Amino acid sequence: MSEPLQKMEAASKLLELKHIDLSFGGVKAISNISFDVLEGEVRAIIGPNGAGKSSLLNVINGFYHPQQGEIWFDGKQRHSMKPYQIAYQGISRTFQNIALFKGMSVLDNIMTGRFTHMHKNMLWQALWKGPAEQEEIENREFVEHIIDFLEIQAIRKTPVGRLPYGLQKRVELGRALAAQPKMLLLDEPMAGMNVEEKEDMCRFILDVNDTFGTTIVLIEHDMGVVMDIADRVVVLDYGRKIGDGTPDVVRNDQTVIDAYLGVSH
Amino acid sequence: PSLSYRTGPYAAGGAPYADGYADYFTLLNERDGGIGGVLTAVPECETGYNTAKGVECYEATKGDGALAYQPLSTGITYQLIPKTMADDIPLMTQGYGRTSGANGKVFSHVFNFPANYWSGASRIINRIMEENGGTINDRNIALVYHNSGYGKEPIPTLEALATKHGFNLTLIPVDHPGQEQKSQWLQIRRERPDNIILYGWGVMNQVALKEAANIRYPMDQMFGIWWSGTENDALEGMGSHGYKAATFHNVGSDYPVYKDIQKFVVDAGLTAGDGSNVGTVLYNRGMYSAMLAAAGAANAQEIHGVKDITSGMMRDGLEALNVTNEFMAAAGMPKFGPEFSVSCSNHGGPGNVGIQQWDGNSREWKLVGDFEAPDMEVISALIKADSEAYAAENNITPRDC
Amino acid sequence: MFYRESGDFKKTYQKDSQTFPIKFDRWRYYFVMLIAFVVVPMFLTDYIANAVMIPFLVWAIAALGLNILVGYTGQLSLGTGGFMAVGAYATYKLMTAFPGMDMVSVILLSGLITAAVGALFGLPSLRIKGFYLAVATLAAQFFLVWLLNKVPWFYNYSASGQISAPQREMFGVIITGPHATPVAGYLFCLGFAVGLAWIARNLTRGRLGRSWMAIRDMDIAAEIIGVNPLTAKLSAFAVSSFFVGISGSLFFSVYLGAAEVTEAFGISVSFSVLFMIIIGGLGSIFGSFIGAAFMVLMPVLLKNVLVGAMGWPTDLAAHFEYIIVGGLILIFLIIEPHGLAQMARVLKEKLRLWPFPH
Amino acid sequence: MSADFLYTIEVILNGLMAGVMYSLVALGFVLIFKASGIFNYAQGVMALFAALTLVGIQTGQIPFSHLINAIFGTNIHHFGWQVPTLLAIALTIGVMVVFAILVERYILHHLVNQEPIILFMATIGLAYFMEGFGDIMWGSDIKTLDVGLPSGGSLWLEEYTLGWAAEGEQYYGMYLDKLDMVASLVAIVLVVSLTIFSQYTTTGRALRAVADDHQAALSVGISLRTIWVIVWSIAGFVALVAGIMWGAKSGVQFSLSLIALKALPVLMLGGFTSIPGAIIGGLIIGVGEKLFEYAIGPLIGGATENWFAYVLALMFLVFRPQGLFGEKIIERV
Amino acid sequence: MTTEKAPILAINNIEVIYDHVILVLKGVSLEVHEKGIVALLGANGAGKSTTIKAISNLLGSERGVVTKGTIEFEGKNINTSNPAELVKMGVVQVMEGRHCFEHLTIEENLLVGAYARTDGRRAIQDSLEMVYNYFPRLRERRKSQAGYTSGGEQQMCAIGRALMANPHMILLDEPSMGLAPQLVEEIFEIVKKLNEEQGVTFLLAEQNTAVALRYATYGYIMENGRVVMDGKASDLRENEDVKEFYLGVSDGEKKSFRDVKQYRRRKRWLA
Ligand SMILES: Nc1ncnc2c1ncn2[C@@H]1O[C@H](COP(=O)(O)OP(=O)(O)OP(=O)(O)O)[C@@H](O)[C@H]1O
Ligand SMILES: Nc1ncnc2c1ncn2[C@@H]1O[C@H](COP(=O)(O)OP(=O)(O)OP(=O)(O)O)[C@@H](O)[C@H]1O
Ligand SMILES: [Mg+2]
Ligand SMILES: [Mg+2]
Repeated sequence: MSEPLQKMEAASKLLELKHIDLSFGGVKAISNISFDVLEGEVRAIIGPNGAGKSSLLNVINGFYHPQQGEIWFDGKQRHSMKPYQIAYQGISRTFQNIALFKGMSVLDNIMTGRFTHMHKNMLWQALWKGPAEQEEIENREFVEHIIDFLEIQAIRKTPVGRLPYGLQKRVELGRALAAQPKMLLLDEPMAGMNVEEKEDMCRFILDVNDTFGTTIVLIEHDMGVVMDIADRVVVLDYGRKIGDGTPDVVRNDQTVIDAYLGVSH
Repeated sequence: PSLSYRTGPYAAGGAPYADGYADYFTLLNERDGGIGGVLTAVPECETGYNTAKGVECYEATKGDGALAYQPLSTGITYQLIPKTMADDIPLMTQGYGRTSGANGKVFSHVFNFPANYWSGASRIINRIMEENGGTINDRNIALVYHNSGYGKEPIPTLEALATKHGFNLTLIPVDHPGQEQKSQWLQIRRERPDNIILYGWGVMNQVALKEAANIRYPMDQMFGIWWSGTENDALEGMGSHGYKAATFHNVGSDYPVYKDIQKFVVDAGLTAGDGSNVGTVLYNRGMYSAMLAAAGAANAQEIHGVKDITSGMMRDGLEALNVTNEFMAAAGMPKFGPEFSVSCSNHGGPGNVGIQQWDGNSREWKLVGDFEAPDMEVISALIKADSEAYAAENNITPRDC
Repeated sequence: MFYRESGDFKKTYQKDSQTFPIKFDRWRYYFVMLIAFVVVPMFLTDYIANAVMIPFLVWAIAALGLNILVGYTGQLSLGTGGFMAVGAYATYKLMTAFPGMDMVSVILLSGLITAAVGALFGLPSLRIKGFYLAVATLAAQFFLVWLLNKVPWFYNYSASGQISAPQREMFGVIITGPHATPVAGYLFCLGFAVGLAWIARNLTRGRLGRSWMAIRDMDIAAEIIGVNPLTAKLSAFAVSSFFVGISGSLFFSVYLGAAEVTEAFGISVSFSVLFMIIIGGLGSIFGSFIGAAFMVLMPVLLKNVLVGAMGWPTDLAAHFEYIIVGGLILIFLIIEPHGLAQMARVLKEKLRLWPFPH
Repeated sequence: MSADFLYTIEVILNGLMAGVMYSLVALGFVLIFKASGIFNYAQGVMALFAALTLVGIQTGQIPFSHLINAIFGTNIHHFGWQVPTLLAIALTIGVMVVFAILVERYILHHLVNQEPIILFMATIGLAYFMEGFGDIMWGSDIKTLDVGLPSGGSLWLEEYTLGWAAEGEQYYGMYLDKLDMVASLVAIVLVVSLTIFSQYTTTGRALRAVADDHQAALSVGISLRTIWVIVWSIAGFVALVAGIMWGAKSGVQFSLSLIALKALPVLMLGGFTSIPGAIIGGLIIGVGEKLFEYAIGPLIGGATENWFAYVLALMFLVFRPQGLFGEKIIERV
Repeated sequence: MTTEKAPILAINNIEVIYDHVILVLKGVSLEVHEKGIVALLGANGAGKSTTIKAISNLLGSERGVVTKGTIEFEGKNINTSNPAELVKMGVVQVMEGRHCFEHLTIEENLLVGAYARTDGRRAIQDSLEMVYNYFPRLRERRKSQAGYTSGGEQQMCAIGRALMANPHMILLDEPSMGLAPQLVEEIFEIVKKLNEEQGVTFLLAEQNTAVALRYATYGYIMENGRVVMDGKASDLRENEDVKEFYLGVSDGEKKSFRDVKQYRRRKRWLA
């Protein structure tokens, strides 16, 4: 038995979607999709353009509300919640079209990721000296670890708008990591990167997964990456699920090959 | 100094007034070599009708030995009242400003003679009474007013008068700037008040008169305060024919002083503006105010026996001012305004107000009612109450006099 | 070469997050403070105080407040005039109702009252964005002015609705009213301006400030990260209004001494404060100050040059003032759309590279 | 019919007409917003400037006479001729086109791809500039504008409706202002033609593209320069129309520029990007504020129109944050 | 490629500065010959997009300027030509990061692409049909507002929009970004087809080096604002360094992404 499968058996379900339906006006983005994510695994979502992958992530972190279906997270069923409440439950993500805060420096962007871990109220903050500063410094230390980890020390104080695309993606990952999430959703984190940079990103993702046990849900079009690092892969096409299983299973599934892969990878 | 406004939404009204004010002093300097041999300087400072700029102007000019201020804005007047009091500089507000400033005991440095918003209102009511055989019981009178401090001034007076004479008062506010008054005039059309009193300024006046003409309101039943009684306001010509307005100075340019102005100022190319305003109502008003200020200064020179007076002396001069017909005639402006005198306790004079009427044919204003006293009984009480409230709020002990 | 940051290493995060991390900047800051608190009062005349310094400080506070809302939180607001009016009228009511209350409390309380009003009018921002919100805040502007003009209780039933600030003193020094010395008024305002700037700086560099900026830059992403848009936006409205309220309060009590709501707090006030922050630089505390300085000083300067020195007729000068101020705004925007503060930053960077061009 | 009912009708009709007058101003805003995402604060001043220019040309005023007099000590103000109305209007349109070209060349051209608030700010700067410039060019006194538009209530309508009220009630017939009726006609023509222009022509589509993304528009070969000159010229023309209508009502003077404030709630209610929205928003605001002033105003002291228009628009916005007909604000990640 | 023929596009030693102070391109020269497909490769931030924007003159709108060097198209200096003129000359750019007109529908987006064309409605209709045939997904979504379509759909829309201009030369900035693998192949097939059948010249910045080098005729590799290597695509493909750093192949075999934890590639040359 391969290593991923062992992991699967031991783990419990962190997230479970049951019969999710989502449509916009006439467009059915997701129809009747069920799948689960186990604690500590790397779960990939693949599928052709417009299949509904991003929409699915949006459902998971509460930005879209499915018309139908149940969502179970961490053993509890979720009833309509605001995205920020879901963030407090330990889900964080990156975006397909980079959604960094353009006017802030790299450091501030990542510090914003710590938002859910900071609690001092406005009055303390207005005074700064004392508790607020203390809290700030504690979190700053944590953020510096992330910055070291992602190897972006040199651009710490650069406004993110000036960074090249690839680095922005990396900063966005940093911001998501800063929240110390239970589950990390990554929407095409490696688009627009060359092999070397993709390797870096893979390294970060796998490290996070290993060291902190963070569960990862990943959308990616580079089959090389997906097949190499995912424990299990789910395949969507036109809002439907057409395949689910380990990379090996998916890779050889004829429907998947027809709909998406084209040739066997 | 004269704080003027030749820009902003009320520029069209501010410019001729400032011209008149400046031109008169130019005349004195050119013709008489100043007042009592001392050349006058009237620095002008642009406020744009903006209170904050008014303060800037005040501070900018007060250091240069300013004798009196002509702020030309009710808002700025309020601002300057405490400041001038502290700096011992008289504040001259002819026909505007704080009405209760007439109480010289409290407002030692405010001079709002010869007439104020309240005497204007009262005079208009009196006129309406005259025209209706002395009784206006149950008459419906509407006040259309600029919804600001200025426009609200006459309300207490009119309310007091309404109780006294038994007429019904309807209040119809119009918000700045007042380009759109459909609602107000539809309401008037519905309710058909017997008389309308207009306290407007700027574009509001033009629109009000136009709308009144549009609904064919009988113009001779409509009365404006002097700030609503200028050539600008009756622009429509025939549309406003018959419209009346209160005034505290005469109209037209048929006075000796105009010959001098033509000769010494206009022909010499020394006019403040482009000279096109000479003889208009607002120009006359500016000139008249200037004349009163000059009279005050001359008085001060006389009282204190010095030529170079200070602002404190100027105040004394104003407080002893006695404007008679002879005096006005000597100044080349016979019967230009009401006769009045100022005292320590009364800075407003008796508040005599005349009535002028717009003649659409000749496109000019004509005086149709003499300078007559308003209902001082009502007004005095109001002045007393308002000024005492101010004194209490600001810890001022009224002077004895 | 003059402007160095190398060799200036930070060993603690505390040091690294200080306001002026570079030594040269820090000294310059102390120097400015010294001038503001010690040197300026020595040379203060009535004119400089009342026409330049006090309005500058008062407007700077308003600009700081608006900058928190517009520059840091991205919520365009044109209700500043209305909120300043609330501050001013609150001060008037407090001063007349409790003659014994000291001025600092009066002003802080006025600020708090304005903050509450501001938060209330901030509610629509949860649904409405961008220019739509800007126009919606005009509803606040017009409504507040109407209300304060209409209800006589607010101006103690005086005939014209004017309010005047009675005389008050602190530690035996007269601060408001006509007998206040320019130095007293100036130092009083300066104290508030410095204190509030310090608070603004603290708030914007911490958690709350970051949540504001996140909302500004991308509200959806911010919400997904965990920022509650409701608290972020309303807190911005409240803090901003607090500042603006204090500014209105000082505007009325120390600067003008009397005010009437339709004249002093009209829509043009809202616009000019917006000017200040855009010219100074959105999202910059320093920018709020230079923006205010620009908008206060420019007309005074122009006036003094055109009328005073060149002897132009006042109306021509005033019209040219419009043209020049308008033209300068355009020129600044074209040269540096992100305001004078950004211009200073670029200059700094150039200085750092000097004498090499890049 | 009871007189009360008739009065209500009258208020509603007059509200509609007033709304049309607001729409005339709002249209100019919409055009520019649609074509560049710029919220053009200067629209009101443009109306003033256009009206001033029209009057100036018509009455043969010498531009900058005040300035010239001040510098050279001369005393000139008029050429002494009168220009026929139509010719004067044509010349004014020409001036507005030149104005559009200058604005593009010296301002917008340098601000491509900037954030909306910066562009907004630039238009404020422009407004300041033009305020001073217009006054220096034509003087700040009040001018009457006479292009032969009718004014006053329609007598025919008044007489026709006089008998409608129930017996014994006071009723004076329905009142409608002829100027307003003309304005309505003009507005209808404008709205229809502008809608056709923006909806069904290639240029119209390009306008919307520019508003969405300056850079991308450039990359497909849309010349921002041409587009902006066209749009600002049209907006200048709309401003002239608004200036004529409002100027006929209140004289041409500085306050004319303040009508922009009456157009804002209209804009926000109808949606910044919709030409029909401008007119429908105008109608709703017009009727709403007049009815409120009629029914509630007297109870709370009147002069409610200024703020009520905004509050009304606000209430609509809470339900449709992009205004009634505005383009939906796209929120996606 | 014969060197005698003058290149259709020649960039000569250009320098680009953003915001007055940020020097990004430090003397870049490159040539594109008529009917060539030239690939511009390099790491993030190397300056590929900047180079492309310098050509299409979109830099101005980002406060960037070309301070040195010349850019020539068909022998004419185009340093100061505005983008609209360039499109008229036949140079169209597909911008990085999609840049669709959000509020316009997909079809309107495509039609706007044909804005500068003057050859009539029919021809435009034909092009539209062609684009729809290339991207059937777009046909399905033609009535949706572009802002609401998925990332890949927007990318297709942006490419399709450029094709609508019927250009001579297309500057493609990362065309494959966010597209499903089989679509990436398709896009390059389209590139090839247009190049062969209609003689369209391409300059493309691309991260997917493997595919890019497969289709390109010539390649430039940029690092840190400079061109560090150039050559025929076939030569580059065989170059050991390129293989290792850009194709992810070392010692003749592909590494698994799972192994990167133990192994890191490091560039051997200094930029
Ligand atoms: N808010 C929305 N309104 C309307 N349609 C939407 C919305 N969000 C997504 N869609 C549609 O739903 C479908 C799925 O979109 P989604 O973004 O999930 O695709 P995807 O799988 O992420 O594709 P890609 O790989 O191209 O990013 C698309 O056709 C898109 O147009
Ligand atoms: N508007 C800008 N202002 C300042 N710096 C910028 C700007 N745009 C790009 N840069 C800088 O220019 C450099 C080159 O950027 P460019 O976008 O050209 O890189 P690229 O090679 O296209 O990278 P990627 O593969 O990530 O797209 C980067 O270091 C970036 O930080
Ligand atoms: Mg997607
Ligand atoms: Mg790039």
